[in-house]
Amino acid sequence: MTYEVQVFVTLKEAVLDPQGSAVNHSLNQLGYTEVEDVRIGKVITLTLEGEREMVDARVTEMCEKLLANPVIEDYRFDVREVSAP
Amino acid sequence: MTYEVQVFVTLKEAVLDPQGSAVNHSLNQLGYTEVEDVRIGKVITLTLEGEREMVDARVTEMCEKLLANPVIEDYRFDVREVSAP
Amino acid sequence: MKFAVVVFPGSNCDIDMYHAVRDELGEEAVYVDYRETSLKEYDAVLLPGGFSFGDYLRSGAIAARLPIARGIREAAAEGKPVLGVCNGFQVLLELGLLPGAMRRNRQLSFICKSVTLEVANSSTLFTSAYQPGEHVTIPVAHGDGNYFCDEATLEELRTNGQIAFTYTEDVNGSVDRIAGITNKAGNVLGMMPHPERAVDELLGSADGLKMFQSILTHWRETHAVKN
Amino acid sequence: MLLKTEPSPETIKQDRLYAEMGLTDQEFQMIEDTLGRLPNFTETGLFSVMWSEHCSYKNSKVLLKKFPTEAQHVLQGPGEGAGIIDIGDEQAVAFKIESHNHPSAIEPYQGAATGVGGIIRDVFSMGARPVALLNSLRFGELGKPRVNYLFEQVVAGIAGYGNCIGIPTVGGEVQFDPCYEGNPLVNAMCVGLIDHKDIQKGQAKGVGNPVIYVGASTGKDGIHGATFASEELSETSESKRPAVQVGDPFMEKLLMEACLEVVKNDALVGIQDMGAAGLTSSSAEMASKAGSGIEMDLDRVPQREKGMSAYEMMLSESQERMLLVVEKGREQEFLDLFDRYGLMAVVVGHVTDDKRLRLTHRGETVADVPVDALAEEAPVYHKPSKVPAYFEQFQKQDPSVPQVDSLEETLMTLLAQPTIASKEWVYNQYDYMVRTNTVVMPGSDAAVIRIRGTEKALAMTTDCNSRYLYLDPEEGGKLAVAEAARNIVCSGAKPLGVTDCLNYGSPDRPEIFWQLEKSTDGLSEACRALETPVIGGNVSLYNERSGEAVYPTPVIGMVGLVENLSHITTQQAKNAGDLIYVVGEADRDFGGSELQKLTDGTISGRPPRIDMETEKRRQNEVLTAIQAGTVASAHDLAEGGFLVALAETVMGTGLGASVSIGTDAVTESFAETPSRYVITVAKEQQSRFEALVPDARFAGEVTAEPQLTVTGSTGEALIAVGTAELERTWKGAIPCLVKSED
Ligand SMILES: Nc1ncnc2c1ncn2[C@@H]1O[C@H](COP(=O)(O)OP(=O)(O)O)[C@@H](O)[C@H]1O
Ligand SMILES: [Mg+2]
Repeated sequence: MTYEVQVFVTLKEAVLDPQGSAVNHSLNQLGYTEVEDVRIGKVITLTLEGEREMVDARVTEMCEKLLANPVIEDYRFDVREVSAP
Repeated sequence: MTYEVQVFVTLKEAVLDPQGSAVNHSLNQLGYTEVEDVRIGKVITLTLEGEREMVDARVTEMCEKLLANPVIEDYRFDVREVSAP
Repeated sequence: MKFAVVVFPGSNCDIDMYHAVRDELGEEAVYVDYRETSLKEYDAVLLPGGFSFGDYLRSGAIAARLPIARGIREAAAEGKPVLGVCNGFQVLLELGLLPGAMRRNRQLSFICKSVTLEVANSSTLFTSAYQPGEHVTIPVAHGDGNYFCDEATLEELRTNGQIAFTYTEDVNGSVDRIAGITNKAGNVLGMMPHPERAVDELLGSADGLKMFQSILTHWRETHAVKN
Repeated sequence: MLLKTEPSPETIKQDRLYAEMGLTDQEFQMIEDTLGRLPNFTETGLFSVMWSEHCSYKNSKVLLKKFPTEAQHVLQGPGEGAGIIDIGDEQAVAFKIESHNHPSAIEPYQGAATGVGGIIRDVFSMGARPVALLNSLRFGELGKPRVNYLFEQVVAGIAGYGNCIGIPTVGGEVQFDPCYEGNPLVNAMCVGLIDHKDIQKGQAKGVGNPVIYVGASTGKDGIHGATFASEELSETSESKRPAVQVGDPFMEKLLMEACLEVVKNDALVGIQDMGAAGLTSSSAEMASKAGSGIEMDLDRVPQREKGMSAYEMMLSESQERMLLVVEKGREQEFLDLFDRYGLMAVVVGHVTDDKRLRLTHRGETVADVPVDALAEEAPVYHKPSKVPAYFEQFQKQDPSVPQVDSLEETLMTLLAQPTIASKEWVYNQYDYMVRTNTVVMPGSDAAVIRIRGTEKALAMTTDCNSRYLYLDPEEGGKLAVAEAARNIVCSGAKPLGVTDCLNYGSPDRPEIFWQLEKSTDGLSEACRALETPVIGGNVSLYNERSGEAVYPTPVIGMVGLVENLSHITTQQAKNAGDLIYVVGEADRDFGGSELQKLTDGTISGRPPRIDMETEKRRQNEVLTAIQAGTVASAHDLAEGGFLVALAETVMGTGLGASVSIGTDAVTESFAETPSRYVITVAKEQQSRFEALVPDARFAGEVTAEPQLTVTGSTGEALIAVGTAELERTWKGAIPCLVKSED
């Protein structure tokens, strides 16, 4: 089975996000004064082959080992079946 | 009302994603050979004040003007109500 | 003394490290490919600057997951000097050999210029040739040099004297203006500024040479007994 | 299967589909005649890109012929990836400049980044190791959000690519003028070093030799980029979006290192990068130059997307790809080498003797055309030319000296003009030190890169004051070359040669073609006079937006040789007590000057006149004086005139200057008369220096007190302002306009 996994990697709450602040500022400047906070993270879309019951464990491992840096980042992911191979 | 909007900005299909390729390769090397494709995009989380009926139009504008470059990127977003101010 | 200069795909200051050691320090330097797994035959390990794997995903992240990581960890555990500069520092952070993480520069843009550093701890094996508190001119060239760690870690760094260099002014937003830190044992140093670019007055400064000289002095002292 | 969805040859003709690809009726007829049949869709595509202005220079070829391209030290003139000049000891320097204007207007970050990537490939495809990058940028007036955005993103893109690949970006120029608002200019230059024995050519020789494709896979990006670059920008350009690709500097770093290793292999026959028109131009040109043909099986081309058509593969401008021809039987060595670098390398075809480009795809022949027709036999046009009315008016205008109330205020305002102000905000984003050879960093007249292991160094610069060219393209062309050479000389080097990037409006307009004609006359004359042959370059036409053309902007990239490291000189004053000299007299030259722009809000009249003989003589004298060790600092006078140059001489040094000027204070202070320098000299060198540079006139002294003091002919104080304040104004201008904190 083929799955599409969306991994969301975001900076931990306590970590200042310079990029987010800059975008927030720009949006305000452009007249979008209703924007109060901006945080920027990554969305990593994985296409993979596998058994449904394995996917969660494998992707968790990938996140821990490579995709996120636990010192400053949190992650979560959604799995979606796309089709038979 | 306060809303949290998650904007997903991803490279268009036809556009090369060097980051994704590098991560794909690295995951394969680390033994995650089931991974067939990786694409990396941004997720921008906006916290904003507003009327529900206005939010979509305003955020679309923000995407077009600043958050995405329509020449190489696609965007979509989800709106979630978080609380009264 | 024999230095390993680890070359990752995308390293680009490897040649600068190599020449600093060979031409200015006058010691042996050898390029070591990232596919090697052991660094046993070297007396010190240098992780150069550049953009390993394009710095895609996170600076230094992919490089830190290669076979050579084992060799680097072993060298660190054996107490050999391990110096990571710029991207090398980022790799050390990703390896967990040093605490903390890097964020984008406060300005969000790449910064290349000469900066003034204060030698915050001159008793490490990397800094013994400097005077305590000495101000030195060394260039920076990075986009992700905004050092971050939490309060508890910062306290620990301070208590253990792990902060080796600080910027005399805010360069990139780093916590406490930290420019370089060591591990607790003091044999692993990561720093964003490039000492290997400051080894010749012709190029503007020779203040970085003392770092390489410190390493050599330490090695001579520790090996004089054994030999 | 997919081919069926492509229009038939008959439909292409009947519905004039070729016109959408940029071919004229006449050109289509030429193709039909050449082939003796109607071209199919893929073939029409091949001709349309190869016959675009960008690839064929069909509108500019007649003009480029005027350039002096030969000299004893020229090892490779125009025609290959980059020109090459001998620097002695079996070493040579390779360099080239290229434009990426249109992609940068639409996606500034990636447009600029891929421009840098492309020019780097041009240099390493010659076998040269790239050692430095420069750039030349033009934008509208800073302060408008769109202009700021373009400026910031272009700079970030140049930085992003160059820094990552690890080639120092050591110099360049940025000018701001309303004429570039809709169509910014982004030119990138690369300089490489090469040993004579490693010089490569892009040739496909030897029947049966395999053709190897190396690097990134082919995607649908950038299809028809070359055609796009040969059209005017319009509102619909943004939606066309064909020419924008994402660069991968990491991939290019690997590709560069691998190719520099490959050139050491004696079985390499030819190598060329896939730039504009991708696989089409690289294969057709390599075959045409060698008098052979190439046959390729497109099924073997690495593809990023499924189901790509032959047309798409041939016209894709995906980045970071190279084409190689190697000796038959030795291909495995090459495939192994690239594999070691983690790069894709595939044999996609072989060399033939029938001078045809033959392509097969899914078992069918999808194109079969003569390579010479694609490459060398592209049509050549001599467009009509007409003197513009504005020019005739300007020529009649009497020279006048702008009204200045306060010299000091005017100086401060000039220093804050973005075109004059410090470009630190720009170059501090570039890693200008990587590889530790940069001896003179950005911020002086020319950058200097030492050649490791020798006592020699290379000086390099990009220059062009397009305002002068607009007022008078011929005179302006001469001025551009002369300024570049002066910058080289000031750094202690002898000018070696030129690469040029001709950025103009639409040649279909006679007034624009006239600009092209006249300015290439001027450029040629100056290059001849200064003995700096043109060894390569690039033409970028159709730089217009809504009918508004940019000023004629032929950017000059120049490289010079520093014979000994001890000759290296910068523009910064060195010691208090040193004497200040001005070389050359000021005349009432205000046409196109910064001061005129400031006071009138626009430019008019005649630009400064330049006498090439004087120019050459003074360059020789100044260089001789530098080489004799009599000069402490040297700086050429350019935009803003004497006082701006003097301020630049003391800024950043902690020193000051005290000078006196004559009766025509405004002219002496701000006129932009060419062929002039500000030079500081240690007292003990005074007599030697004066003997070597007879046109030098004593003007004052470098002072320990950090202040710029100017006194008039009767001793009255005209200016007294602290160096720190000058510096604040000069350095603060651009950050303030882009609202950046650092
Ligand atoms: N786009 C740029 N990239 C790198 N360096 C630049 C750029 N623009 C200007 N500089 C540097 O700033 C200095 C001043 O530039 P400029 O005023 O054009 O000098 P000049 O008038 O002597 O040619 C030079 O050292 C130049 O290389
Ligand atoms: Mg100059």
